[in-house]
Amino acid sequence: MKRLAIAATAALALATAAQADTKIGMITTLSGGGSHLGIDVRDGFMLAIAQSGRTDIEVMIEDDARKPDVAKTISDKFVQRDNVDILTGIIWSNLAMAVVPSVTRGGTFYISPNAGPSPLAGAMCNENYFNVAWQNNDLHAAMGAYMKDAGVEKPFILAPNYPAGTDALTGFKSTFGEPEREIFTQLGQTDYAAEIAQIRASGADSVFFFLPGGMGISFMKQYAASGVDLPVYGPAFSFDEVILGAVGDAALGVFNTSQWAYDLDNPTNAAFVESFRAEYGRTPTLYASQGFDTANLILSALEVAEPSDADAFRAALEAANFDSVRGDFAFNSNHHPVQDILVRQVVAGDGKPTNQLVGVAVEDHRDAYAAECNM
Amino acid sequence: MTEVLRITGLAKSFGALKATDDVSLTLNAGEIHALIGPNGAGKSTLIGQIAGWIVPDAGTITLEGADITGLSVAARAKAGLGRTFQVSTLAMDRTARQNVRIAAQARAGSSFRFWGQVAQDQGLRDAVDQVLGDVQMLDQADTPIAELSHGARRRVEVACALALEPKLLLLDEPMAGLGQDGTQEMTALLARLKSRIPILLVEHDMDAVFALAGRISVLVNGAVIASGPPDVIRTDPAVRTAYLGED
Amino acid sequence: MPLSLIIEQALNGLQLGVTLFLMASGLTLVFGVMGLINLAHGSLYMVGAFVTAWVSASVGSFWIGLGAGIMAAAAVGALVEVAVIRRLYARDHLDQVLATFALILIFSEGTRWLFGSQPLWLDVPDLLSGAVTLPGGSPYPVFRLAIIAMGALVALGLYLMISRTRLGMRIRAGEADREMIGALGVDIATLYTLVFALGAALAGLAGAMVGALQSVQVGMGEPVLILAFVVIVIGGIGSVKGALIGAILVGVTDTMGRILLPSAFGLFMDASSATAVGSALASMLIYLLMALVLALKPQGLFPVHARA
Amino acid sequence: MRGREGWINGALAAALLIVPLALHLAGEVYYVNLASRVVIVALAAVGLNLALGYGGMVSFGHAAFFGIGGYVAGISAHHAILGTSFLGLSTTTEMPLIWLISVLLAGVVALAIGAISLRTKGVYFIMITLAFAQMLYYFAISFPAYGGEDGLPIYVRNTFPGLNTFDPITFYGICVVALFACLFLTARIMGSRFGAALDMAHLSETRLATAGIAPFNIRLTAFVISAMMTALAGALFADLNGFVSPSMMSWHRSGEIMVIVILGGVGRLWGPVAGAIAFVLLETFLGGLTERWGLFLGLILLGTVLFARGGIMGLIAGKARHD
Repeated sequence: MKRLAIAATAALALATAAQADTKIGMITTLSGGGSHLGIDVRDGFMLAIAQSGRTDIEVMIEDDARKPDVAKTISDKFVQRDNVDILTGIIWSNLAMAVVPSVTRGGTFYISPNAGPSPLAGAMCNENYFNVAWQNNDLHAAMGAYMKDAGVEKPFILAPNYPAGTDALTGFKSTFGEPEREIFTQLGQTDYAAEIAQIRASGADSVFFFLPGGMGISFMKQYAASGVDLPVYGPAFSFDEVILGAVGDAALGVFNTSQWAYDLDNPTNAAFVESFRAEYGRTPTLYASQGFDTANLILSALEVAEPSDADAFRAALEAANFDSVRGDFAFNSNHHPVQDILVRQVVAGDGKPTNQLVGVAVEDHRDAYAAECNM
Repeated sequence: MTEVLRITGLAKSFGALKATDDVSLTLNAGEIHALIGPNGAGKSTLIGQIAGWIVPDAGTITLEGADITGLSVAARAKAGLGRTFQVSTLAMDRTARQNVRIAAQARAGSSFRFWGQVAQDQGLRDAVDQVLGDVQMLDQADTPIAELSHGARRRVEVACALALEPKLLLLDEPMAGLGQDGTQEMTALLARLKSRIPILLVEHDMDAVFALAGRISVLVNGAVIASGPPDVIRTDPAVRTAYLGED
Repeated sequence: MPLSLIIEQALNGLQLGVTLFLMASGLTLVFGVMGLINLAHGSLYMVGAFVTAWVSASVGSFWIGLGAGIMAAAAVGALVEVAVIRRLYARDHLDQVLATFALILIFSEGTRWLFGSQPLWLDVPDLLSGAVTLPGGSPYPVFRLAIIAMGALVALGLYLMISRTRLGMRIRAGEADREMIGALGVDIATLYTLVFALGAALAGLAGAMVGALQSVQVGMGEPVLILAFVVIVIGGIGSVKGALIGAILVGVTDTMGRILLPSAFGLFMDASSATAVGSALASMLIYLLMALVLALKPQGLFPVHARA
Repeated sequence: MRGREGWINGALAAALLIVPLALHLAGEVYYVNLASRVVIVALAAVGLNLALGYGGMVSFGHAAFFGIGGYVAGISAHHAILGTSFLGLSTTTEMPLIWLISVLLAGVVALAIGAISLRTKGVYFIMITLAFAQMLYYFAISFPAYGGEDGLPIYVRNTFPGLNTFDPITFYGICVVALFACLFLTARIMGSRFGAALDMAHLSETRLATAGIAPFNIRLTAFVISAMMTALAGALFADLNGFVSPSMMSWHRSGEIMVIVILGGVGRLWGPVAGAIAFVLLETFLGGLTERWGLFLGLILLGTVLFARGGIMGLIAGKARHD
């Protein structure tokens, strides 16, 4: 029996090499700062591909080391040498901006599992570009709406001084209105004592921050130790399961917005979380869920059309006829998601804190840039 | 007699130490003026000030009547001050010709020329050959300095100074470390040169000093305690006490 | 701005400065004694933080973790010195920069291999958690005060060691003349390994302390390394006193710039662009400070004899 | 240029001319572009080599000039495509003009940076050049008008009169001509009076000053020329990639350019070319083989510094000759 299985696998492998009618290139961040995002996207994506049982799909994965020019080189290699049909995988907006415009104009499909910079949703949108995750402003805008509904009056808001940071604060203000105070920190800053002192002195009634990766870890730890006890709100990026492990109890009680939660109650999600834990021995993050959805979107379109028939394949992607781990999922006119944005709270978990779904911030959220997009 | 170099009231202190104490000197055309003194007398500090490495606290230095006290090292060299060093400053990986050529090209105009190739510049080549001939180094012109003998390096240093076509030479212990033959060769070389270019000579080798110098100044504790022709200095009681250690 | 806030921010600046001093003192010591420029110093900081986090999590005690982190950094430092650094003393700065740049790549990837790519958890020990009330009424985290105290202790310890002990005498002799201590019969190779390990231990200490406040992740040493270089260049490379004063200068300038510049621009701009422009300028401020110091004093504030 | 090094240089030049052409004929667009990348990176390193290799100025901030060139190309294209103007000036998409502006702007910036930095020596110089580059880097990240950290895409590659720059092999041709021109210029400069003075400024500053040539002015001039060449590379790099971003100015980039110079052989005319070929191929193929490529790259670099001091050229062509 076992021998038979091995023989079958070998046959499949041979068949894969021979057939591989669909080539997917994944450019993602597997080394350097923030590589856990790329690893989760990859693992979620590959889990879906494996579960599909399809052997005619070849996924090529390369590490961009979070450098725009490396990402650009890899995309050239995938497109010009390997003739991939679909590209995906990029985590960071600045890398997406380096790669996506030229790729999609050249006729290759790009399905974004994470980054959603505003130009790609608006003026620079392209018929071959799809974003399965969110537009960069989405989670911030949703949090602004949620905080307004929750009766917060004077939030202190902060973000790093770079495009995604200014987008975050713009997104927040688009729904909340004017905050008590807003400040920009430096990108990569590690010490927030000065900012925390300003928060204390400001007379604000709450804090909203967008500080991705290590910056958020540093901020939360220092905030918790500072004795300031204003409630904290933020997007999910600073509260994924990996980061919560590094922040520890300092994050307890924080509210964060996400388009997905691992305890979201739908059968697709339950199956995903269970199989991800079984395969990789950890709880998936939102990035893993995005990778998983991205792969399933592609698989659903491949059921209907070949990427070589670009119009048919595009139509199949637009239909988004797949079971998303988020439940309802549809594309807006600019190929960005129309989806519910959820609110989670960090609670004590088994050994380390974890997220608990507490409600919906905005239903059927659409990003603000669709009107600028002429496809 | 034309005066080439005049130093007036030069002074330099390092903290409480008066390294140069109101020194005045002159150097005339056609002569060798030797500067002697025990170790620590302030010869190096004085030379440093003349060449421009050290800024004096007071005093002036004039070259052919022009005040050069405020000029940089390079500007003084351009003004006509050629010098050698106690410790060789030649580029060891380069040939004698390449080392001398730098001085020759500085003499021949601006170094901010980016196109013409020095190796094909016949004018420069002639100038370099000329001074290498003067110091009898033509046969080793294309040998890297690192492969030359100590004496040969000293002569290349002199050639570098000569290539500037200087108005005077400032030689800092040119005999140091040379054997007897080397010292004789160097002495002969300086004797040939002095009619062309006056020399301010700092030297420990008394035989050479008394053989070459027209005037000798004795520096002790930063101050000139005696100055005059060799015969006078030889018999000066103050010099004998302070310097030659006799009483 | 109320006085209490100014006191608090001054303390923050001091604390940042002290952290930088822990890094910079090791760098400057290694440069002063061995004439070596070590870009991989930030990697030793990372080693200290990772081992502290890992051991703390395993045995459940920050203090055991801290001890382990410092010792691991010192041990890794000694190992690297013997295997690689030793061959670089006689080389020019260019080779040193390149070889230690290569070490950064090796350390970063090696650490990721060992510990994985997710940040590790490390928290302030119970003993030092919580806050005290400053004069003026605002609370201030005990742990930050502890870092300041630790920095003061290290500064004092280094001062005593360099001025009072045999090792210090040898270090001073090494600064004065490397050949001389060889002639004195001091085992120069061992001395160098010791000094390098000491610098590594200080970096490890800094990494462990800061790791409790920040994110313990691969690459955490790089931003602080560049700041530490700014510090020692401002202070005068090789001077421990210069490192202390340079560190505090940089810490205070950076902290105050971050707070004051956006407000200052707010006086004549609308709030949003004032914060943007102000913080852009704030991020350049310490480099401007460094350029200014070097333009006026090319050897830094406390020049050590011409070695550089 | 005699002996074995001459043969190797000739072989490198021939390879740069023939290999991409063969790849082009074989239809391997990706590899033609990779060759352009090699050539551009080599050009940046040729620039640094003038300061670092020949002049002994260990600049750890040359990425700043690389970035300046890139941003000139990017900003020009940005305004041209939007039909807007830069401070009231209309911008161009003509490469020759972009290059001219890049080179002049980098020259002015290098003049300012050099005038301060060259007052210092040794480690201080290394660190102050790094600090200036970091300053520009942070400025580029936080200055929002040109994309900040996201950078600036160049949708349509800038143009060259009479040539189709979109064609990969044509663009490669432009790059390789620029590289050869700068190599020729470097050779010419190093053989000139200025080169002799720069060489002496490196080997014996005292000797140069004593000859009546102020070392500071020589160094500063060389630093400026060096920055200009690296800026030209930056402008080409932006057009190759179709975007510019602050990562062009990061200290890692400065380190990489330095690594290329040293890997190839410091102060050897064709050293940067050999170094760039080795570095880009290593980066590309190690990156394709393993996520841990940083580890192997580090080990290779360390091995080069410790055991192959003359770099690639030193290894295969022996000790440098200076006649």
